[in-house]
Amino acid sequence: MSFTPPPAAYRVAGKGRLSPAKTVSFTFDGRRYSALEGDTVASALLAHGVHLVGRSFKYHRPRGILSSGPEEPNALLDVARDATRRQPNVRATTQEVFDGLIATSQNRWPSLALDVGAVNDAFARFFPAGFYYKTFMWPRTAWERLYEPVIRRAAGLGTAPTEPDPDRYANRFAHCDLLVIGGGPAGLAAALAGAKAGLDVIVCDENAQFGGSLLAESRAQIDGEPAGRWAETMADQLRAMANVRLLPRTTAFAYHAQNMVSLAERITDHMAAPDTDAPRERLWQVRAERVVLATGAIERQLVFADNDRPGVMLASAAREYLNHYGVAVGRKIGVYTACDSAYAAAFDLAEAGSEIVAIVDARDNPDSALLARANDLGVKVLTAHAVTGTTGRRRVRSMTVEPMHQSVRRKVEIDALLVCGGWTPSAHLFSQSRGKLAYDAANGRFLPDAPAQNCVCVGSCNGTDDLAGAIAEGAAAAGGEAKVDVAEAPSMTGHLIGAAKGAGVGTTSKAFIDYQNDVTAKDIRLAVREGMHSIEHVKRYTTTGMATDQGKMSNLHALAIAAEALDAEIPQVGLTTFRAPYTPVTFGTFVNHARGPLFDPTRRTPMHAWAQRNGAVFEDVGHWKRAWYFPRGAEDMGEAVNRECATTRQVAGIFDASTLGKIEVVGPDAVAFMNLMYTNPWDKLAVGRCRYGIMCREDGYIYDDGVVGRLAQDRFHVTTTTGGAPRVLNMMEDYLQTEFPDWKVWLTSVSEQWAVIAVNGPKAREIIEPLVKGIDMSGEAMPHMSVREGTICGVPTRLMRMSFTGELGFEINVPADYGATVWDAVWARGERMGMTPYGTEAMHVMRAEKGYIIVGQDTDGTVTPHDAGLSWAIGKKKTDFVGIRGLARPDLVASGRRQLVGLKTKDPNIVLEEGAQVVADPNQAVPMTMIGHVTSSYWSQVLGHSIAMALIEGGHERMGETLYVPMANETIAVDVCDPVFYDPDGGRLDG
Amino acid sequence: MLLIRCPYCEEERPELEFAGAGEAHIARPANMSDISDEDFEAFFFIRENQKGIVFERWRHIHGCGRFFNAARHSVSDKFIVTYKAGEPKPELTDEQIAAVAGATGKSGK
Amino acid sequence: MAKAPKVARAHPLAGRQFAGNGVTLAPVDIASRVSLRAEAGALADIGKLLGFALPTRPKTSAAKGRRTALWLGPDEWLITDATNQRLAATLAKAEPAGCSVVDIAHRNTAIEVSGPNAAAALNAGCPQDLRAAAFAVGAASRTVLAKAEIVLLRTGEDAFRVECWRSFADYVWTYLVDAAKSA
Amino acid sequence: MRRYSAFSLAREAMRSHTGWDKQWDNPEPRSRYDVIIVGAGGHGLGTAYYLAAEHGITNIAVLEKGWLGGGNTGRNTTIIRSNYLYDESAGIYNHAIKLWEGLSAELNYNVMFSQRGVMMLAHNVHDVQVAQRHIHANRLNGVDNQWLTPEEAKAFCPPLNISRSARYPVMGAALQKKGGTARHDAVAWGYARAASARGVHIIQNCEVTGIHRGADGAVTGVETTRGTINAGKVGVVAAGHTSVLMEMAGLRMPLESFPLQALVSEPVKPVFPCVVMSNSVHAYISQSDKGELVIGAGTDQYTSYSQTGGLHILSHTLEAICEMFPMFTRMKMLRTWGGIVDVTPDRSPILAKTPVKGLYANCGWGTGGFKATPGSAHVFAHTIARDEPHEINAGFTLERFRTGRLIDEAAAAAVAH
Repeated sequence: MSFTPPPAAYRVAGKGRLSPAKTVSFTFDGRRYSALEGDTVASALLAHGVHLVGRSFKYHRPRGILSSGPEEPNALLDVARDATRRQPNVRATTQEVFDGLIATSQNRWPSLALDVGAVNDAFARFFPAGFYYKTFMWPRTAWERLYEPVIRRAAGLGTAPTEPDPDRYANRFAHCDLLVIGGGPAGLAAALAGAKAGLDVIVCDENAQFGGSLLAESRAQIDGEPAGRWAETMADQLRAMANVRLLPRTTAFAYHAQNMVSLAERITDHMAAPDTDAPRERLWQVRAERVVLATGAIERQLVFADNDRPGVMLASAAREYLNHYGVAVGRKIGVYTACDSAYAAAFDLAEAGSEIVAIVDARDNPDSALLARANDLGVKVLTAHAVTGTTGRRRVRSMTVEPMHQSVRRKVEIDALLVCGGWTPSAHLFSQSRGKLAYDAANGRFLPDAPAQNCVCVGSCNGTDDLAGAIAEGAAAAGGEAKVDVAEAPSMTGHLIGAAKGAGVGTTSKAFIDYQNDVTAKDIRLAVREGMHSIEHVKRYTTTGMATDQGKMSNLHALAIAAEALDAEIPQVGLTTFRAPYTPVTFGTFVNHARGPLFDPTRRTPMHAWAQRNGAVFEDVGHWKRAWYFPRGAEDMGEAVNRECATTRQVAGIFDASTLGKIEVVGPDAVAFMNLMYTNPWDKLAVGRCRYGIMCREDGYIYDDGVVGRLAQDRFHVTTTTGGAPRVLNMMEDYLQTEFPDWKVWLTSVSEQWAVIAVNGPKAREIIEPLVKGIDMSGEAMPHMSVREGTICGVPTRLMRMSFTGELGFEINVPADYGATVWDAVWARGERMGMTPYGTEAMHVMRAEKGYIIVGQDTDGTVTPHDAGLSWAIGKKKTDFVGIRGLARPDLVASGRRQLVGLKTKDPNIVLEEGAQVVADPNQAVPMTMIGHVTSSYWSQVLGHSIAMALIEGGHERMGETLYVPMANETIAVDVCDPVFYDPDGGRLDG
Repeated sequence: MLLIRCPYCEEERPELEFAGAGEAHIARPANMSDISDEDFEAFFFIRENQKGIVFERWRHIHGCGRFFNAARHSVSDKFIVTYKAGEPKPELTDEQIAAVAGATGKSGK
Repeated sequence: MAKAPKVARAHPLAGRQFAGNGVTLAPVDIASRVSLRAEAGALADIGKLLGFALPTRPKTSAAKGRRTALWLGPDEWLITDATNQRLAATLAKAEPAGCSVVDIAHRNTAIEVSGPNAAAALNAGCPQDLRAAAFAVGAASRTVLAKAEIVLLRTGEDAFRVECWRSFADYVWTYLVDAAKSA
Repeated sequence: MRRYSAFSLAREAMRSHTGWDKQWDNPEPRSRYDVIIVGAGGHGLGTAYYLAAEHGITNIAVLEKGWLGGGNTGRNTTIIRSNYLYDESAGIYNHAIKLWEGLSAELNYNVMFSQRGVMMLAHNVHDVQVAQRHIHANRLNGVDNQWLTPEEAKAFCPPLNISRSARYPVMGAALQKKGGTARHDAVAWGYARAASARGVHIIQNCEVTGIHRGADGAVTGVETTRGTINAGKVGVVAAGHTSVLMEMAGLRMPLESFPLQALVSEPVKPVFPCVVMSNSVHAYISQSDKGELVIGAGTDQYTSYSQTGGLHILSHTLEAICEMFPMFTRMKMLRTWGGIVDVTPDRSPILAKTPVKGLYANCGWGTGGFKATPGSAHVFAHTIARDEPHEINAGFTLERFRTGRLIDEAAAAAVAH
């Protein structure tokens, strides 16, 4: 790489705060440029005289760099460090240059200078605001087939990233006594006052350096020191204090309820080779006792014909480029202003050697001191004049100047035009905090009024424009005092909002309000003419204020023009809502740590590693990974499941049931509580016995189910479904705490205390028994549905005899840290006897063969215990339980409810699809009358035919009926049957 | 994200520790099986849904685990008071309501 | 329950360690954990069996020797014994006085988070105010770490113990490592 | 009403667009109308339009406390689909789709209905079961909905991550090709313009503060911030504010109002060709004609009329989006906003007469009202005009909460095991 970038012709020696010794280089549209460390892409390009950097959204007009901050609507670039770290729509005005940065212009084809899309500009008269609502309607499908794709391709700005993002993002919850937003003069004063008072202070600023407006300063002095240096000193002082956290490059983008403010800290985007562990961005969620908003003000453009050419720039931006970056934005500069502050820019540039061809001031009588100084510097001021047009394609070449009250036009050659329509206080965050704004008619601005939270606005965001006043106000906001002597601070007096001369009613010029979305003054007037009388309608119809700058420069202009068209006062027309974020924030910042494995917890049982080693395929059940099936060799899922079922029914199977929810219910009122929560009666359940329980909500629909063991008179071991565990415990606590607070019963989740190893099959007892101590496992001593406490492999166990397969079954509960060891011991014995591990799919098959329901599969929140064929589980003599009244409602006792039945296909080899719909008459036309659906359906290896469960209208009365399942290409005939397909007498439960 | 004062923990905690639990002061009828369909509808389905002061239940589910009640303004989302489950619905003063109704923070300029 | 079993416990984070960026993470072995739910009348009995009085102020803990009791709610405590496995059996004797003693030794998993950036790492996922004035040494609280529920105990100025349910341990650990790297 | 067309646009272009009429009038309210509609959103304006266009009732006022289309109509993510499970839901949403297909032509207003396809992802076995149940029911109801394998889903939506190692891998998707999006503002404006042209009074900045009832209990009119306005029939179509309005007539509703947030990204060139929804990881996303990714978030857990919600709700949504589309972490959120959704216990709407004679309710659409707009408005107009429901909305009664005959779409997708 011997190529040396050309010298930066517009860099002014001796100006700015950047060190000329520290140079870096970057590329823009493939061309290499030099820059100084601390440059933004914008300042570096301007240093090379590059103004054309982008194309507008709709008309594809050439656009330059308008501002020096986050309000930039035009200079949006694609910025990359490498192939995967590419970011579209980056503001050139805020992106710091780093060595090797790759910047590319957007929304143009084939190139920035020659953009075919610019043809839109020539036909702009056919594309007024809202034109798309009025056409593209014929023929009927043409919109989406023909027009929409064209519009879509033309719209959009940059290109979305296509590769997964290799960068990391972080989050921090923080608390402080005082959060200061904005590190300009008022904010620094507030932070220091707060810090000196011993408060925990966080102060953030969106720029790399603290100082705010003072960074653009050249002449102002604070206490005899240049204002920029004063800011540095203040920041240094704060940095040295232990109770202060300074966050540069950090934007406060949202203000929430109860003084929570969200900040986006950009950590690595300015670095050439950041530490790979360092997060790219960090979200700060700061809860502050008090918030000081020192967010400053944003300069507005003036609305006149062709006010959008490259080289047209905010005056304050030009001043910052000169005084901070040492860049002159032009050599022959025009100024068009209605505000004093532009004079400072003109004077500084004149002193730095640029020619100020004229200051065109829309006002009749600007401050005489300014005029005198202009005179001293030889700068011509045209008062009561207007700029009514510009020329120049890739860069402004001339401006047309007219006296305000005559039509005498004069064309003046320029290479840059500085504009200033006054300042808009940045009340965004204050408004987001739900503070009220009040209109200050004298100065044409909305100012913070009554706060809604413990926050206070200081400095220019509060309309306090004089520097000494802003500093004093800042300090006072933090309970301190600051009296400084300020000399030669610029005045911010004067404003012009709405259309300037030549862009008013009746004109057809393109005077841009919203640059990026190409909204002009006449678009606003068209919207009003068409009946859009609310400012929200105007905004939506014209899209003004909806571009990536969210109307920071345009909103007040749009409002003023709409007000004029409506013949109303600005406050009557109202202000559109300020919505978060203040400036765009990456999704990554919001997502931060929650990516990949941290997107959501992955819960694994103590035996997970064994299952993994033994080839299990897992399924997601809530947060859990559950072993789904254990294929051997080349087995597919069906083959594996068939083998697992067959082996379990012939010999034994081992199953990890640890994910089931478990709740220990303890206390003298435990029985009463169980009676309330479950439909079943519990008084007569003996200690040491288990019962299957059904839980409803008050509406009478099945909510959960599970086996409950009585460990003692006042102690129950309750199991729930895997997914239902948290909500069941929550519902139980709710009743206990709020409806029956006097009951002496307590609930503790023990879901994860116990690992659960289910062993089912004829040899289950034989496999386990030798490992168990202290429990008589014989059929007589430990009948089906009982629970015993003892030890297994030397560790404590709650051993339950129960079965979800229909075979002799035991569930071994052991403390979770022993789960894997005990599993290994049981497996070691069982394997020798021919036992298989089985997964959830085989479990589902075997329970369906027995007609046992899965809550959430065979029930869906609209199924009562009666519907599910579980009427036996409702205590007939009970006078209360949760759901008792809901079950008695008219529709729940009506005939024709969907009831759970079994289905057998006429062709035993056809396995129905779960979710398939059932009809009585297969020959009816669509829409068909559906009378039910298949809830569970499997191939049953042990029975040699398919089985299914279904919810069918009046199903319990339809035994033996033939129904039909119409599929896309065939209709399947089925017979309604009892859902217990296998071993209906239950003999196998005893092995 | 709201900040909610838990009356049991006696301090404000972030909303992430809490679960909303619906309208407060809807007592489960003691004679549940005897009430009419209309009464059941009112108990289980009908809600005040006030625009203004709402009385609502929260559970400090990831904190002390207790259910409690709150009075909150449903336009400003500001809390007036939180109180323990079982305590009667508090009488709110006009000042209390005014204080949470709009843009009248506890400090100004 | 007779004597302690000889089978070794499998800590779900066994073998893991992390140190860097001012944060050290380490799995902690704790022999006994009890979830105590008790009415006020039972506290005296519990205190006798425990050897010290239970804390009754929110967000506090009390400790003596190897035993620590954390206030979790107005009727709920997490009591741990670092080395003795028989804590549940010991405290169960108080049940007739009006309480529930449930052994949850294996339900939770503990991680020690220490170092000058410990609080910052925790605050990557825990929304509580962990400044010393708000969360002093000895403070304890159930709270959240991102999408996991945790119990947090400040054991020193720069040291915390985090407990979570066993199956969340991998998530909590991984989260804390990610947080520590970016603290 | 001056017709919109390419020709009229070209002609106006020649005279600087000075000849366009107001799209709707802003009349002073009369003292009496035949029908008052409370709420000038899509459903309310559409109701007025269909009353005028199909039932010969033109003496109608649509009262709006703010600006028309400023409620949920202008705040939603514009997803349109009809692949609901139950016959009642499939009926009304499919009725809506049919009307959507001809709406631009009918209103002479381009509502930009774009049948880009709506894909609902399945991430686990339970999701697959639920999706299949919907697909089978939809097929027998004449509603299009088809099953896609993960590879087919990716072909339909190339940014989709179908890696098996994703936290919740995509196991397939249900695709409704006739689903899509429309331009929300245009729906309100198009109905407003068409209704206004038929003589309907749209009265903005007019808040209803009371509902008047006669001695027999029947509705006689409403009190507003602009005076008393009489009518024998009042249709309340006020979304999140329904409870507040109904209370004025002494009716308590089975409704709760929650904040619902949405967001858009900065605009980018076309990258996302369809609509993708995921119930398991809680997110839905499409790309607007402007190029913004339009993303719907969830509701907060507390009732509120604040039109704002918690940041963590947005975070959770974006986590899900970036899990499904990992390249989007570098996209930037441009704008967020909130709406107030009124939710019934069974998550299905109420579109019915009420116990108060002359008072009609159209509410409870929750997060899904936009897609139903023309269908809802059409049958609600029928209900008001005939004083009896259309067969399509016969099931969406208030009484169902007494009888238990719920239309529980949410329960039918119950999370299981």
